Amino acid sequence: MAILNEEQEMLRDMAREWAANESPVAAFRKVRAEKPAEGYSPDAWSAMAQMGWAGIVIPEAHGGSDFGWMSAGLVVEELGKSVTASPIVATTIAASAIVLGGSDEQKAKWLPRLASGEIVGTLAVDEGARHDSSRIETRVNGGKLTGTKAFVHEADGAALFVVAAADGLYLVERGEGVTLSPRKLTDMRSHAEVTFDGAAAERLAGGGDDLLDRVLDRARILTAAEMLGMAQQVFDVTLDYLKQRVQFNQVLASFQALQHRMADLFGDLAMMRSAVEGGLEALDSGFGVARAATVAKAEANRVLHLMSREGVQLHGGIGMTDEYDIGFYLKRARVLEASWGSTSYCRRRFASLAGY
Amino acid sequence: MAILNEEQEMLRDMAREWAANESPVAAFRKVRAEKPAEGYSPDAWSAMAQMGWAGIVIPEAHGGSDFGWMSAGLVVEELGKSVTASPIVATTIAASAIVLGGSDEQKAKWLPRLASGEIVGTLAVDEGARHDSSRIETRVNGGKLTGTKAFVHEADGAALFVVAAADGLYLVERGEGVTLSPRKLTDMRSHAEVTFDGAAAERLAGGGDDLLDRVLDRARILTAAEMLGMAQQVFDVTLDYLKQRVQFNQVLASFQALQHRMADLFGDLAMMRSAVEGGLEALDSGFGVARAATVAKAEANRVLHLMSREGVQLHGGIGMTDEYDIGFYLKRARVLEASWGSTSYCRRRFASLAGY
Amino acid sequence: MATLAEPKEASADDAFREEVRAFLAEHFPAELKGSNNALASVEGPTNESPAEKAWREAMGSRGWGVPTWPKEYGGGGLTRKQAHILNEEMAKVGAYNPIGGMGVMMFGPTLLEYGSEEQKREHIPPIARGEIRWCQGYSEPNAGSDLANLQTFAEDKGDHYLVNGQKTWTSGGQWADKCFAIVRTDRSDKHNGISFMLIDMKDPGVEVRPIQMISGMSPFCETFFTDVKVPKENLVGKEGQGWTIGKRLLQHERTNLSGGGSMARLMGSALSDVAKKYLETDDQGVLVDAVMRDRIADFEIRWQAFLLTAKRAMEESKAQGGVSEISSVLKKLGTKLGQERAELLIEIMGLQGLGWEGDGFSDSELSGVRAWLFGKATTIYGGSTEIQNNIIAKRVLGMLDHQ
Amino acid sequence: MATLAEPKEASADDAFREEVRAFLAEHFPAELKGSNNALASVEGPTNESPAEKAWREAMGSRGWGVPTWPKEYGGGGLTRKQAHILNEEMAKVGAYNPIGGMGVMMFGPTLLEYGSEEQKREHIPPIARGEIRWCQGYSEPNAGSDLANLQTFAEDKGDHYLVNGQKTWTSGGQWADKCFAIVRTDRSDKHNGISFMLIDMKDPGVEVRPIQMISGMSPFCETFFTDVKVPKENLVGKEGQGWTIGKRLLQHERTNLSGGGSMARLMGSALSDVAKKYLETDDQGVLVDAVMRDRIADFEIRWQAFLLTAKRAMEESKAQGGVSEISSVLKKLGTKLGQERAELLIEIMGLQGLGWEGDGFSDSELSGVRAWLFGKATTIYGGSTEIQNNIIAKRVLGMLDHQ
Repeated sequence: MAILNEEQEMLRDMAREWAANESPVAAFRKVRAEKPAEGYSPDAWSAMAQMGWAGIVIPEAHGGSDFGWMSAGLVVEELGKSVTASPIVATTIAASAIVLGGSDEQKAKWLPRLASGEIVGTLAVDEGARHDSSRIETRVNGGKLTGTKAFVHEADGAALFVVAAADGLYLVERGEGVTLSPRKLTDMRSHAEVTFDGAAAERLAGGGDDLLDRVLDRARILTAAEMLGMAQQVFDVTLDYLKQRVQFNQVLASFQALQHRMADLFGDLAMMRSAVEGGLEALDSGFGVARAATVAKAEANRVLHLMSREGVQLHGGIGMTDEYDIGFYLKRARVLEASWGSTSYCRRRFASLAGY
Repeated sequence: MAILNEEQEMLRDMAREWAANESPVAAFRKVRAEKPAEGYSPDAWSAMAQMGWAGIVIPEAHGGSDFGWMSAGLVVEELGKSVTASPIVATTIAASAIVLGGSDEQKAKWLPRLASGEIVGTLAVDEGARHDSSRIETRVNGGKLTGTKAFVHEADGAALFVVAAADGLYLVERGEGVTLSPRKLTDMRSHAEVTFDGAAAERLAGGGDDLLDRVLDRARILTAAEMLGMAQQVFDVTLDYLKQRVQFNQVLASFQALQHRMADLFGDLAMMRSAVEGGLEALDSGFGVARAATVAKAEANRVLHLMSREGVQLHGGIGMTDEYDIGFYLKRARVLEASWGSTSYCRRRFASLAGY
Repeated sequence: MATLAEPKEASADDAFREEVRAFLAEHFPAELKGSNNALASVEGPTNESPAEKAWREAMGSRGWGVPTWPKEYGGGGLTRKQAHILNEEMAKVGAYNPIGGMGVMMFGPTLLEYGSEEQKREHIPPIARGEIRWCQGYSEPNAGSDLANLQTFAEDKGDHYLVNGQKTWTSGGQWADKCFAIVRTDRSDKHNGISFMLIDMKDPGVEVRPIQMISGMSPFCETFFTDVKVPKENLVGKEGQGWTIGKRLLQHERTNLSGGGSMARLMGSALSDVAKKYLETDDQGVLVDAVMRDRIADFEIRWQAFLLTAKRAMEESKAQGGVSEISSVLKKLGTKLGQERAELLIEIMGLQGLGWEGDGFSDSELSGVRAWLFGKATTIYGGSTEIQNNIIAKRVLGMLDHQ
Repeated sequence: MATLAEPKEASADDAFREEVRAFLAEHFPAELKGSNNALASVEGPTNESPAEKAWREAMGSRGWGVPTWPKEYGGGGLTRKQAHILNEEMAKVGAYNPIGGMGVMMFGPTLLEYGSEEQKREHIPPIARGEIRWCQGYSEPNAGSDLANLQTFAEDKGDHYLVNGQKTWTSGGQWADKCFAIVRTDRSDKHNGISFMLIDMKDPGVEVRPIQMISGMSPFCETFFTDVKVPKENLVGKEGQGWTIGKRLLQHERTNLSGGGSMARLMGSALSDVAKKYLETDDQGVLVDAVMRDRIADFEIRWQAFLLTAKRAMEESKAQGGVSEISSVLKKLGTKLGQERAELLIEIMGLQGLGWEGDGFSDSELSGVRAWLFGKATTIYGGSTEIQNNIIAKRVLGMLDHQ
């Protein structure tokens, strides 16, 4: 765990407590069963917004709490532990695009509504099933945006889309010319193919030529923070399970082969945590963000992949049942692994940044 | 172990017994210490030749024993177990090039001398430190061959070089225009950079356009057979060591974490054996050789790499000492891994053969 | 080579091949070409079409669904060579073996070895005809892989046993006609107090409750036995022999779970074919993503090595007689590779490979996802990989017990 | 952000930075730029050049070789911040720390914690000046990682102990002046019968025999003690406290073996730089072999994550005080990555990366090979990876003993 300041510690404790009491895995089961239109519980989301989490990276001047990225990561990590269904990652990334690239008017218009949780935003970049920001066909003519975005996270509840077109990022409001076609993935969360057919679009003109890359770095790091919470939880419940389950008259935790596997996972988890916290720190300091983002996402992918596989295996038969929670982590893990850069995508980007 | 016929069983038992009695690892230590010019003990080699091993794939009509490739593999595997220094692999491959591509005269001239062990042959293909048969600069003009071959196996004792030039394979006798510059590698065996400067060369005109590939397939499979012997031996001595060494008042073999690692290695070894024997069978049957060769070498590389690492680790401190044999396998393993196709080279070739 | 291959005895085999061809031409319904054997799967009920039924009956009447089982019990009585020819010819016309399931894979071979003459005459023929579906009553809650700890008790009541207890992970329990179970007949002896018996799933007192899995499917059940009467003639072997017979059956299970042929069938098309569909290729058909190409080749090479290992194990066990100890190795390797393949498939397809239901996904994409999740069970059931590792270390490698 | 960073206390640090610069300008010999600290290595004897000697003495007289050790014992007495500035400035001019070895890494910190005032005054200053070389007398033949089983015995003879026994894996024993050793003082108590004492390697009765390693080098010795007299004042802590002190020292060892800084230094240039030298690149400098590029990036990403972990552990242990239990994790990860790197390097260089000696290889190629082989020891010494896994599982994760 990074060394936190007092405010960050308070925030983390608050998030931990809230997630444990108000949004345990049972809450996700409820969402899965009741299928709210947004893909999450609106009540839970407004509670989060009231705690300032919707505007966690939005400046105070625009109604945000501006706790910074490390704080955002801490909250998202805690929510990841109980696979909470919420648009916090999507809307934070969308907000960051406006913070980085929006005009004063755009900021004034959108950030307060995002910060209050009144509306939800999301980022729409990829046009295929694998992340690749270099392949964008979406075009804008005369303020009208046309293109199709695949697997847009939290699309069902989103009122505002930050859309990557060939010449930059655009803001598109949900409404005319915007059609959603839901895509039910294994994580039972909101995803949709979104078709923009001459939808009114406003360019995010600031933030430089690499605005998209900078927003994607944020998406990678914050997604990695959610994955960190998931990996930590899988590790913790697996360890608890091994300590309690008896087989052949011994608790499983006493079998050396399992001890060594847990020791391996513990080492991997330590590396993942360092990589993710390193990414969050880079965002707050502004130094080395691109590189830190590839490290964070690559490590998150690698370790959560392994952790979710081992977690299921070490739970034995019950880990295969829907009654136990462990399967949710596996089924969400692969969706997040494939989002904003697979492991090999991150490695390519790392190599490019390092000049080889 | 493949199902062997009687002849093959006899041959394997004979090789096993001879290696154990006449060529244990102590014999390799002796070669290392005494540094004979050939890089191996000439007496040991002539004993092998007398048993028919030098001509194991050479037709009886040309003085060979013609036991076939499975038999060759069995012998080479047994020799690999005690890291016997001998030119058997090199000379068998060279002979196979002549069997496949030589004219009747070439066969009559060279095969009997190779079969009797009177002379040793070797294959010279690569011109860089990594195997790549598509990069050959060596040229022949008016029967004179010019080019430089890197890391030629068993060059010190070789009288005959089978040399890959841009337009095919050539036979070059050691002599004028042939210069050796020794390269001492970790395996303490004979390797040299061989420079051909207008050396007299005779083309192997038969065998088709893919003669080089076919010879390389044989090199891959027979090298994999040597590696199989090494991997089997590392596994066996490591298992013995774990059964005998006591720590914390328990034999190491009773620690579950080590049991599971050995079980993993046992599974890998089974796959390696199947792949290697599959390659040898393909050579004898003539079907699917190219594909079987990539599978054999890729698996041999993968498993021996792992096995030699784990073998050293599981031996603990004494595994690091020159007094124990285990280090020899590690130091030979990497040389063979890099020869005739690294793991990723074999995968590329497998994919190409499979059309993807 | 100096060694000559043995002269081929072609004539008899050729005649048999002709017989098979004629049979297939007459009996295999063209509409079933390329389809699968639902009964062999544990994942769903059987809803036989008339054509499927006809095909099952045709194969069943010849005994060719269990080609090497003895003819006297309804098997095919074929030699291995003939069985191989049968397979080859079936593959040529896209025919599947309609006779399968646990009766064929595990229970039948075990009963042929340990059953009484009466039991074989009663139970083997319906299996050979594919009329009866068997399930396995082994695991219990809180016992996991620790079979010696089982609690289900069969009380001796003279001419029958009275069975009480709970089993879990009963594959296809909700669709099965009968259950081969291990139960405790003596509480004083952990290993020798276990017996192997056959229970009718239609008996009063047998209740099944499907378990929902992470894949969304419910191929397994919890099975409750409450005062179930099991006639004494349903005891296989002797009382107390259940441990021996039960383990033998597990060897057959492992061999089947990992067996090259059936695994390959389960696997479906080659990874590289899928990759060529979902990923960019150059004009030579080579995958542009060299890293993915490398990983696919890595998998396919190891898969080849595994298939060769399964083949080698079969040859060796044929040469030595009986099921070999290497079944643990095959089970471990085959299930691991199967899981690796499923994970790789998802990576190849990206998010398109993670569809759960609804629009935007093909049937094969959706079933691939379920197979990926269901496949996580393969390294648990039939003796987990950890248990196989213990078996390999202790029984095959002779490493001492860790206690 | 709403949270303001703390205002920087710049002035004092700036002044210190100036002091360091002036010192380096005056004392660091230009000819040593970019060279290494031979004494910190266990791999060979020290043959100091006059410039090296002068540099060691200059640093030693300031105590800057052990910058955070107390000034009263010859340390630098610097704050961590100042030590960091010192490192930065040294890095800028290519200067190395000439004071190193086991005295600095392991023995010094342990003696500062457990030693008597007299012992600290006697032993710490020569370490701080880099005048004395220490070796470690822990392992014994047939004890391996099982330190509780040690046999070397120190018999109480009133004012001294009489030590008899054999140690092995004594790093640099043939070059060391002194040895910190754990020896048995009570045969009746496995753990509490062990004491920590200091032995002069020049004493009669001490004999060393170098062990030849697979790397061809002999950095370790077997050390034989025959009736060696050790004065009682050389006992550190109390009799029977050797197990506690000895384990503490091992934590320092682990921290050092894995410590980001020293590991990075050991590692030399980035893998990708080596790859660009040995492999084909396109006109953008991108490696053409995409698979190798992927594997190098994989390594370097994990290496970054490891360095961040080492940094985090340091910050956490600073915040919590003392060496953290995570030292086991760092030791395990750092040594594993180091070995992976060495293996990858060989793959990058192909056969050129496997030269043993003689023509055709550069010095750095040859030393890379030796480092690869020597590096195999890193997962064995200082508590093998298997031992670290036991420690992590039991002490950090609270998993019960496997017996």
